[in-house]
Amino acid sequence: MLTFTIRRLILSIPTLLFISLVIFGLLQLAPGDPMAQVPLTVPPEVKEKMREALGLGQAWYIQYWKWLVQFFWIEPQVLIDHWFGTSFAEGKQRVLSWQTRSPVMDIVVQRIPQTLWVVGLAYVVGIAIAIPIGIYSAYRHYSVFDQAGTFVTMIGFSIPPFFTGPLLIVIFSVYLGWLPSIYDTLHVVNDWQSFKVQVMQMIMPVMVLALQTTAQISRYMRGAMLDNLNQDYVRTARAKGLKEATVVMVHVVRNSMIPVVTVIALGMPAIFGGAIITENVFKVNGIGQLLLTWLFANDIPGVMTLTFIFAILIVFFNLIADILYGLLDPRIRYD
Amino acid sequence: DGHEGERGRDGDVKIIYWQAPSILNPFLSGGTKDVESASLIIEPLARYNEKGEMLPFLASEVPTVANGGVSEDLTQITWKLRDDIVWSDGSPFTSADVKFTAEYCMHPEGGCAQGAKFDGVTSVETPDDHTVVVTFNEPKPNPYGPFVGGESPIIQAAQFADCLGAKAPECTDANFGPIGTGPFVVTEFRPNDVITMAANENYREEGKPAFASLTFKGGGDATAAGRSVLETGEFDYAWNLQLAPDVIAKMEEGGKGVAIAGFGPLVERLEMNLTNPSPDLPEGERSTVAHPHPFLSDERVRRALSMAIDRALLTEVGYGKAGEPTCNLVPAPAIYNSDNTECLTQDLDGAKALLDEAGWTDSDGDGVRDKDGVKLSILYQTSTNAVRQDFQALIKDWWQQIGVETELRNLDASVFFGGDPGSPDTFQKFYADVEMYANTFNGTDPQTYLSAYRCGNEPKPDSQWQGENINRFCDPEYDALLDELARTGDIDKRGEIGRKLNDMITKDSMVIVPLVNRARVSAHSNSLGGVVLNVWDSELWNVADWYRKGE
Amino acid sequence: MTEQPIPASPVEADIETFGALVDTEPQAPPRSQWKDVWDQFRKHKGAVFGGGFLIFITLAVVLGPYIWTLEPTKLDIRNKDWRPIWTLIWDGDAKAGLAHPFGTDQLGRDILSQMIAGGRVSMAVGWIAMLLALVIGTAIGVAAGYFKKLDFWLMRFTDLVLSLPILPLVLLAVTLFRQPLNSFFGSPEAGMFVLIVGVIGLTSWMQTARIVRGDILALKEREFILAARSIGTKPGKIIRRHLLPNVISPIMVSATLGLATAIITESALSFLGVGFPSDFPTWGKLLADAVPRMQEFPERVLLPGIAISLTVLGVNYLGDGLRDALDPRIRGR
Amino acid sequence: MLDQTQAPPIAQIKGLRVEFQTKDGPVVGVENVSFDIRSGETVCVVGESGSGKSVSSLSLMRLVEYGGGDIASGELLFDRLEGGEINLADAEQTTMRRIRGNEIGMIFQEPMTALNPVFTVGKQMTEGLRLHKGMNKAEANERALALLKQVRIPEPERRLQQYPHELSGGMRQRVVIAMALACEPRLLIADEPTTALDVTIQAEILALMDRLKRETGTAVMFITHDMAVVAQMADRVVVMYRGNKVEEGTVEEIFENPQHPYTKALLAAVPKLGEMRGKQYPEPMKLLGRDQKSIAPIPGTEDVLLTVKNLTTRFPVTGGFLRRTVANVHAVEDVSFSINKGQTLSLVGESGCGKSTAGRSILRLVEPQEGEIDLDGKNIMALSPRDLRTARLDMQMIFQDPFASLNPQMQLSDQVAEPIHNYDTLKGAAVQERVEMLFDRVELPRSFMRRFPHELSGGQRQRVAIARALALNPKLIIADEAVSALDVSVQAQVLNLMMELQSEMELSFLFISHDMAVVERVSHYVGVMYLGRIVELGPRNRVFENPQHAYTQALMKAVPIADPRQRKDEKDLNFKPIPSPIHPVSYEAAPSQYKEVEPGHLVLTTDSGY
Ligand SMILES: Nc1ncnc2c1ncn2[C@@H]1O[C@H](COP(=O)(O)OP(=O)(O)OP(=O)(O)O)[C@@H](O)[C@H]1O
Ligand SMILES: Nc1ncnc2c1ncn2[C@@H]1O[C@H](COP(=O)(O)OP(=O)(O)OP(=O)(O)O)[C@@H](O)[C@H]1O
Ligand SMILES: [Mg+2]
Ligand SMILES: [Mg+2]
Repeated sequence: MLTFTIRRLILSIPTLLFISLVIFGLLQLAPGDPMAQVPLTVPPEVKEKMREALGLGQAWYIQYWKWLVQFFWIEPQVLIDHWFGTSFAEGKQRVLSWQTRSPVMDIVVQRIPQTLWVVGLAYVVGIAIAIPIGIYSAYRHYSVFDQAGTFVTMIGFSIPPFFTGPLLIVIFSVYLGWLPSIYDTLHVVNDWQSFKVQVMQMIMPVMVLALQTTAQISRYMRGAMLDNLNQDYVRTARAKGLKEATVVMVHVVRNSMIPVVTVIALGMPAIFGGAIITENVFKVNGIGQLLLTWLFANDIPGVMTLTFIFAILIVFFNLIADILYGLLDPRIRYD
Repeated sequence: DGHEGERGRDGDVKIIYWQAPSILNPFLSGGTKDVESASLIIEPLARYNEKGEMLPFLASEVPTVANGGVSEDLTQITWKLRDDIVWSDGSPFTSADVKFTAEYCMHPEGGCAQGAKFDGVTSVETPDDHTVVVTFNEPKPNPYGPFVGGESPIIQAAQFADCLGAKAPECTDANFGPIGTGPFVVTEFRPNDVITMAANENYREEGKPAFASLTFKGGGDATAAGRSVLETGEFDYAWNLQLAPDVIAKMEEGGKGVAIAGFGPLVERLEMNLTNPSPDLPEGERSTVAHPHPFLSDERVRRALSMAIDRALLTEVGYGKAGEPTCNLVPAPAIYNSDNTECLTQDLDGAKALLDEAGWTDSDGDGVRDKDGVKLSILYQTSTNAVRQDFQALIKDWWQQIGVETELRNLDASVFFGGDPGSPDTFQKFYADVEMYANTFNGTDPQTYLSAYRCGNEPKPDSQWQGENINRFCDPEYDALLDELARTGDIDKRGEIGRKLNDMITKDSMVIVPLVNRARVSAHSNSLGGVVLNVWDSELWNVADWYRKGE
Repeated sequence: MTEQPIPASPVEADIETFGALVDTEPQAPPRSQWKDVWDQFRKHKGAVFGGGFLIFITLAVVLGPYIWTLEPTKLDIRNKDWRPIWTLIWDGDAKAGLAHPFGTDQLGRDILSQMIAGGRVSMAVGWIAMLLALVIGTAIGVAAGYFKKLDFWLMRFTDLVLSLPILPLVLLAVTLFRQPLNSFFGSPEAGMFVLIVGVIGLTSWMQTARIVRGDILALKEREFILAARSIGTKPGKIIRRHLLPNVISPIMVSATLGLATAIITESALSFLGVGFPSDFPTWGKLLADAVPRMQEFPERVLLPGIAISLTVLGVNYLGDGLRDALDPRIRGR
Repeated sequence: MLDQTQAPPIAQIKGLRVEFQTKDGPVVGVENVSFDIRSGETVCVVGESGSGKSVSSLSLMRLVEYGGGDIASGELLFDRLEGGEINLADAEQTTMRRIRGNEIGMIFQEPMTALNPVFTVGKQMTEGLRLHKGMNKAEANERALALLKQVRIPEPERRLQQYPHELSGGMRQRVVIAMALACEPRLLIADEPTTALDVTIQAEILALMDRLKRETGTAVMFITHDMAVVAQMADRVVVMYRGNKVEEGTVEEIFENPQHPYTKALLAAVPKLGEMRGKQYPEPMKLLGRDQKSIAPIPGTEDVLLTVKNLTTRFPVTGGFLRRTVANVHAVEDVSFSINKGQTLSLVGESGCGKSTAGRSILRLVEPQEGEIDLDGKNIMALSPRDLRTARLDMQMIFQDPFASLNPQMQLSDQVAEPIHNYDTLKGAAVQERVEMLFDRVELPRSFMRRFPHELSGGQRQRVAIARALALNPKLIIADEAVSALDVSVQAQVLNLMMELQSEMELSFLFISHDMAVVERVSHYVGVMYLGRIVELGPRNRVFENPQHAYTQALMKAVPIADPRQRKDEKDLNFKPIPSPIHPVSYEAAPSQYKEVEPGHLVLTTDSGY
C-alpha cells in the first residue's frame, strides 16, 4: 500500500505538470482581456501600456516558465519562511495576481477559512443527512419514506442554487428577518454570542449547498445498501442473534460505506474549490467567488494558480479515494 | 439632526458594492469599484460636485484663466495647495507628493491606468512646498486632467517611493493600504471581499467624518446589494443598482431605504456598423473600412431604424425614473446638450416610407425587406444584462414591424468589453451590424469623448483592433471641427462646437442612435444622512459629510 | 421465479415414469422478453408515472405550439405583467384572464407559450447533452476499465478535464466554433444548439466515466467474461453484450443527474453569451430571468422550476423502472 | 421409528408449510414437512436441489422472513433448556434473537459468502459470544481461539486477525463452523457445509462435527445431497422431494432398503468409488426411471489429440516501488500429458493445486510461461491472437462455476448461440436450429431458451454451459469441476450426457474435479496434481487400484464411501498442510521427473513438497 501510494504520488508529478501546461494553454487561448473591467473611458493606448506592465507581451512559454518557477520554487520558500521565520524568498518574484497586484497565494490563504467553514460544513451536513436517508430508504425499499426521500432529493437536485439561494433570503432575511443575507467574512468567533452569530449567517448557504450533496450521496448510499442487504453475510449476522440495528448499522453499513466513502473523497476537492454560485448569492466570498471574480477579470495568474491547486487536489483526492478503497475493503490490495 | 458633533460619533457605516474592490490604488486599476473605494482614503486636488462644478479639495482654490492659475496660452496650470493638510500618518502634505504622483503615473513601465489624465504633461514643477506647476506640450482648453477627480488622487511620496515603474505591483502593502488625506484610513483590506476602515484622526475638518468606522463589502449582484439596503437594512449604501425599475420599486416597498438617481452623460446607444461584418469576408477584412456595409452605409436605412424605436417606452421598461429618452450622445453638461428631440417620437410609418424610398422593399414576400438580393437582416449584439436583453427584445419587435429581420446576441461583459484581439466577440471588432452599450466620459469636458469618432481611430487589424471609433465613422468635416474644438478655450464657443459635433454623428448621420440617458442609481438607508449622489466624480466623494440620522 | 407446478403428492407412478431427474417444465408458456420487460415496467408505479409525465411533457412541448398559437416572442407591452389565471380565485381584481392563462412577463410575452417553446429547447438540450455525456463517459469508463493499458492514461485524462476551468473552456469553444457551426448548419440557432449541447456534453461526462470504470473493473474479473473470451467473443462484443448491460444501473443514475445538470447548465451558459439568443426562451433561462422578481411574480420562477423538477423526477423514476425491468433477476420476482 | 432413541427431541417440525410471496403469486417452498431431531443425533436431510431443505432449516431459525418467506402453517417446537418448549413459528423476533446463535447454530450453504468481508475473523467470531454469553473482549477472544483450535485451523492466533478473503475456502468453512459452535448451541444446523470443498478438507470437517456430536451431545441437522457424506455422518435420514418429506429412517434402512422411488433413484445416481474396479473404460451410469441407451464402455481411440509438454504457468507477485515481480505463484509447474481422441483425462487434486490454471493455460486464457501445447498438429503457444481465436473453435471450456460463467443479463438461447455467431459457422435460421438441437441434446426443454440463468437450477445451468461448449463441435472440452456443484441426481445425468456425447462424437475431455468417485467413473486416464505438478499420471484403473505416490494414497483414503457400514475413523485422517506455491523470483524449480511404475503409469520422483 505504501509503495502504491508513493508510486502514484511520483507519477502524479508529470501528470500535474502536463495538466498545468494544458490549463495554461487554455487560458492563453481563451478570449478575454485583463483590461475588460477597466472603464471604456480609459483610452486604448493606456490599456496597452497596462497590459505591457503585466508582462502580457512576453512569449507564452516564458510566461509559463515564470509561473512554474514562481509556483513550484518560490512559493514553497515563502511557506518555509512563514513557518520558520527564514528569509529564502526575500526579494523573489511571487505569483502575482493581475487584478490585485498582490501575491495570489496570500489571497487564497485568506479565503480558505470561510470556504472551509461554509462549503466544508455544508458537505459534512449534506453527508450527515444523506447517509441516514440512504440507509433507511434502502432498508425500507419502496416504502413511503423511500419514495418521499427520492422525491425530495431529486427536487433538491434539480432546483439550481441561484433560485434556492434568493428564495431563502427572501423568506428568512426579508420577510422574517431572522437571518442575515450577507455573510460577514470578518466575523470572529470568540464567545458564545459570536458563535451564534456565525451559525446564523452560515445556516442558509450551508443548507443550499447541503441540499445538492444530500441528493447525490443519498442516492449512492441507497444503491450500495440495496446491494448489500441481500448478501449472505447479513443472514449469517442475523443467525448469530444480533439485533436488527446491529445487523444493519454495523454489518451492512460498513460494507455499503466502501463505495460511498470513495465518492465522498472524490467530492472533497469541490470543497476547496468553493461553490461559485452559492458563495456569490450569499456573499460568502470564498475561493469560489474569488475564482469567479478572477475569471471575469481574466486574471490569468490568479485563475491559473487556483485552477492548478484545484487540479492538485483532484489528483490527490483521487489517490486518497483509491487508498481509502484499499483500506476499507480488505480484499483490495495494491501491491 | 445629528449633523454636527465630534468625529466618530455615529459608529459604523456599511457600504456594499456588488463588484468587490481588488486594489486601493486607482493608478493600477482604473475599475470604478477600485477608484471609488480608494476615494474614501486618498483625495485629488479638486473634485467635481454633483452639478459638475469643480471644488477645491487639497488645493486652496481651483486655478482658472480668470484667477491667473491657468496661463493665457492654456499650456500651464498652477495649483496652490492648502497648507493645513497632513497625511493620515501625521506627516505634512506637500507639493512633493503631488509631483511624485505625476512621476508615479507617468513612469513608462508602470502601466498607469490613469495615464490619459497626464497626456501632454511635459513637466510638474514645485517652486515651493505648496505650489505645483504643471506644463503641457500644447494648449489645453481643459487643463484639469491631472490631480482632479477620483481617478487622479494624490498618493504619498514617502509610502510609494520604492514602487515606481515595474515595481509598482510588488508594493502590495501600499496598494492595499495607501496613506491618504481622506476621511478614512484602511484597517484591513481583503481583496475582492471586504475593506474595513476607521476615521482618519488627522482629517482636516473638525467633527468629520461622523462615522468611526466604515465597512466596505463587495461581491454578489445588484439585486442582492439593493435588497440588503432597501429590504433588510443590513447595509447603508448600495452602489449602482442596474435593475429594472419595477424591481427597484418593489424593493423600495421594503421601507428600509430609498433609491437615488443622478444624471450624467452616460448614454445607452446603438452603434451602427458602417463596415461589412460578413463572416464570408476573409479574417482581417471583416468590419474594416475596406468593405462598406451592404445596407447600413445607407443613411436612410439607419434613420429608419432609429425612427422605429420608441425611446420613451424603452426608458419606462428599462430604467423608469433612472433614465431619460435622448437623441444626443452628449446630453450633459447642459451647454453641450443639443436641443435635438426629433427622434423621441416613434414613427413606424415614416420608417417604412423611408425604407420604401430607399428601395428596400419586401420583394419576395417573406416579411423581410430586401434589395438587389440583400436582405435587411441585422445581427444585433450587446452584453449580457437583463435590461439590455429587454431592450433587444423590444427593438427587435419594432424593427420587425418595419420589415427588418433581427438576430439577437448577447455576450458576457468580460469578453464583450475586453479588448482581446483574439476574440471575435469584442465590441471593438464589431462582428455584428448593430451593437448596444453605454459610454460616458470623465469630468465635464467631452472633447476626448467626441474625438473618438475621428477618421482613422477605428479599431482595425493594424491597431490590434484597438480604437474608439467603434462604428467606423469618417467625415473630414467632423475631424476639422474637432481640431477647432481643441483650439477653443471659450466655454460657450466650446458648447456650440460640441453640440454641432454631437449632431453630426447622431441626428445628421444616424451612425450613433442614442436611446436613453441613464442615471446612476444607488440606494441608501433611511437612516443615512448627507448622501449627495454625484455622477461626475466618485459617488463617495462627500463621505466625510455622511452621518447617521436620529430616529 | 415463474410458477412451479407442485405435485399435490409425490405419486409413485409419476416419479417412476417421469424420473426424479427430469426437469420440471414450467406450465406457463414462456413470454417474449420484451413483453416481460413491459410487464415488469408496468408494475413499477413510479416508472409509469415518470414515463407518463415525460410523454405528456414531450407531447405538450411538441404539439403545444399548434394548440396554443401565441408566439412566445410576441411583445404586447400594454398587457405586461399579467398574473396567472388562478390568481383570480383569491384576487378578483388581478390582471389575469384566459388570454394568458399563465400570465405575461415584464414585456408582455405570454408565459404559457414561452414555457412551451422553452420546454422544447430545454428538453432537447437536456436529453441530447445528457446522452452525449453518457456516451462519452461510458465509452471512456469502459475503455479504462477493460483495457488495462489505457486505464492510467484515460483516468489521468479524466482528472485533466475535471480540473480544467469551465468558463475559459466555454469561451474558447465559442471563439473557435461558433462561426463554423453557424455556417455549417446555416442558422445561428442550430449552430448554437450544437455548440451548447457539445459544451455541456463534453464537460460533464467525468463522473459517469469514473463510476463505470469502477464497475467494469469488478465485472471484468467475473467468470462469464472469461467464458466469453474462451468462446471467441471479440473484445468489442464482450463490451457490448456482456459488460454494458451489467452497468446499466449506475448509468441510469448518471442519466438522471445529468439531465438536471444539463438543463440548468444551459441557462448558465446563456449568461456567458454561449447560450441561445436572449429572445429564445428555455426553462432554465425563464427561471433565471424571473429570480429578481420572484416576490411579486412567484409563478414565473415556480412554473419553469416545477417543469424542470418534474422532468428530472420523471426521468429518475423512469430510470428506476427501466433498470428493474431490464434486469432479468429482478424481473422474475 | 420414533422410539429408537431414548433422548427427547430437541426440535420437532410439524406440518411445516412455507410460502414465498412473489410477483407471480405465492410460491410454496416447503409444502408439508415433519420430523424430529434429538440431542446427540445427526439427522441428514437429503433431496434434490430446490426440494426445500434450506427453507426448512431457515424456518427453524425464523430467517425465512428476511428472504420474503412466510411460515404459512405448521409448528416448530423447540425445547429451550430453561423455559421449556416453545413454538418458534410464532415466537417474537426478540425471543428468536436470544435463541439464534445461542441455542441454535447454523452453518450456511455458501461458506465463501457467509462471512462479512470487511471484518476480521476474530471480530465476527466474538460478536455472538459477547452478545449471548456476556463475555468481555478478552474472554471472547480466548474462546474464539479455543474454537479455532477445535476446528483444527493452523496458526489460530494469526487467523483471528485476518480477513475472510485471506483464508482458503476450507479454512473459511471451518471458521463458519466454529462460529456456529461458539455458544455451544444445542442444535446445529449445517446446510451443505462441505459441498464446495475438496475431499481432504471435507473429511476433516466431517470428522470434527462427528466428534462434537459425540462429545457435547449437540443435535445436528445436516443438509446435503451427497449420499456418501450421508453414509458417513447420519444417524437418521430424511428424504425430501419437492417440498415434501417422502421418506425417513435410519441411515442403514435408507441405504439398504429404500422404499420411496425417489430415494431409490437418488441412491442409484450416486457414483461409488470402486464401482469401476476392473473395468478398463468408463461407462455411463445406470439411472432409475429413465429409458437408457445400452450402457456400453467408451473405449475412445489411440490417436493423440492434445499434447502438453513442460507446461509452466506462474502468476507474478509484484511489489516494491517499480512494481517489479518479487515472487511468483507457481500455479502450474512443468506439467506434461497428452489426451487421445475420444478419451478423457482427469485432473484431480487439492483445492488450489493448479488444476484450473492448467486447464486455462491450454486455452491460453492465462498465458503460460513456457511449455508446448499441441492440439491436433497446431502449436497453440505460437499462435497470434487472431489465430488463437480460430484455434479455440476446436477447444472449449466449461467453467468451474456455471452460474458465474453465464451472463446474468442474457437469454440462454443467445448465450448458446454466441459462439456460433462469433465464428459465423452458421447463418440465419440454421443458428436457431442448432441451438434447439443443442438444447435437446442436453435435455433441456426448448421452452427454457428464453429464460435467464437465474431462473434455472444449478444442474440446468451446467447443462447450458455444456451446450454452449458443444455449439462449435469442438474436439476438446476442458470441463473444470463441471459437476461439482450439482446434486447427485443431476450430476449423474450430466455425466451420462457427457459420456454419451463422447462416444458419439469422439470428443476428448480434460476433466477437472476433486470428486474421486466421479473421476473414477468418467476417465480413461488420471493425473493427480499437487502443488502445481502432476505427481501421478496413468490409466485410470492403474492409478486407482495401485496408487503409488503418497499424496494419491492420502487422497484415496479421504474419499467418503457411500456406505454407512464403512465409516471412516478420524484417526485415519492425517493431512499435511499444503506448502505455499509462492516462491521468490530467484527460485529455480526442479524439472519434473517420473518413474514409470507400470506401462503408462508415471509417478513423480522430484520432491513435490508432500
Ligand atoms: N426467497 C425466495 N423466494 C421465492 N422462492 C424461494 C425463495 N427461496 C427459496 N425459494 C423456493 O423454495 C424452494 C425450496 O428452496 P430451498 O432453497 O429450500 O432448496 P434446497 O433444497 O435447499 O436446494 P439446494 O440443494 O439447491 O440448496 C425452491 O423451489 C425455491 O425456488
Ligand atoms: N489470477 C491469478 N493471480 C494470482 N494467482 C492465481 C491466479 N489464479 C490462480 N492463482 C493461484 O494459483 C494457484 C492455483 O490456482 P487454481 O485456480 O488453478 O487452483 P485449482 O486447482 O483449480 O483449485 P480449486 O479446486 O479450488 O478450483 C493458487 O495458489 C491460486 O491462488
Ligand atoms: Mg439449499
Ligand atoms: Mg479450480
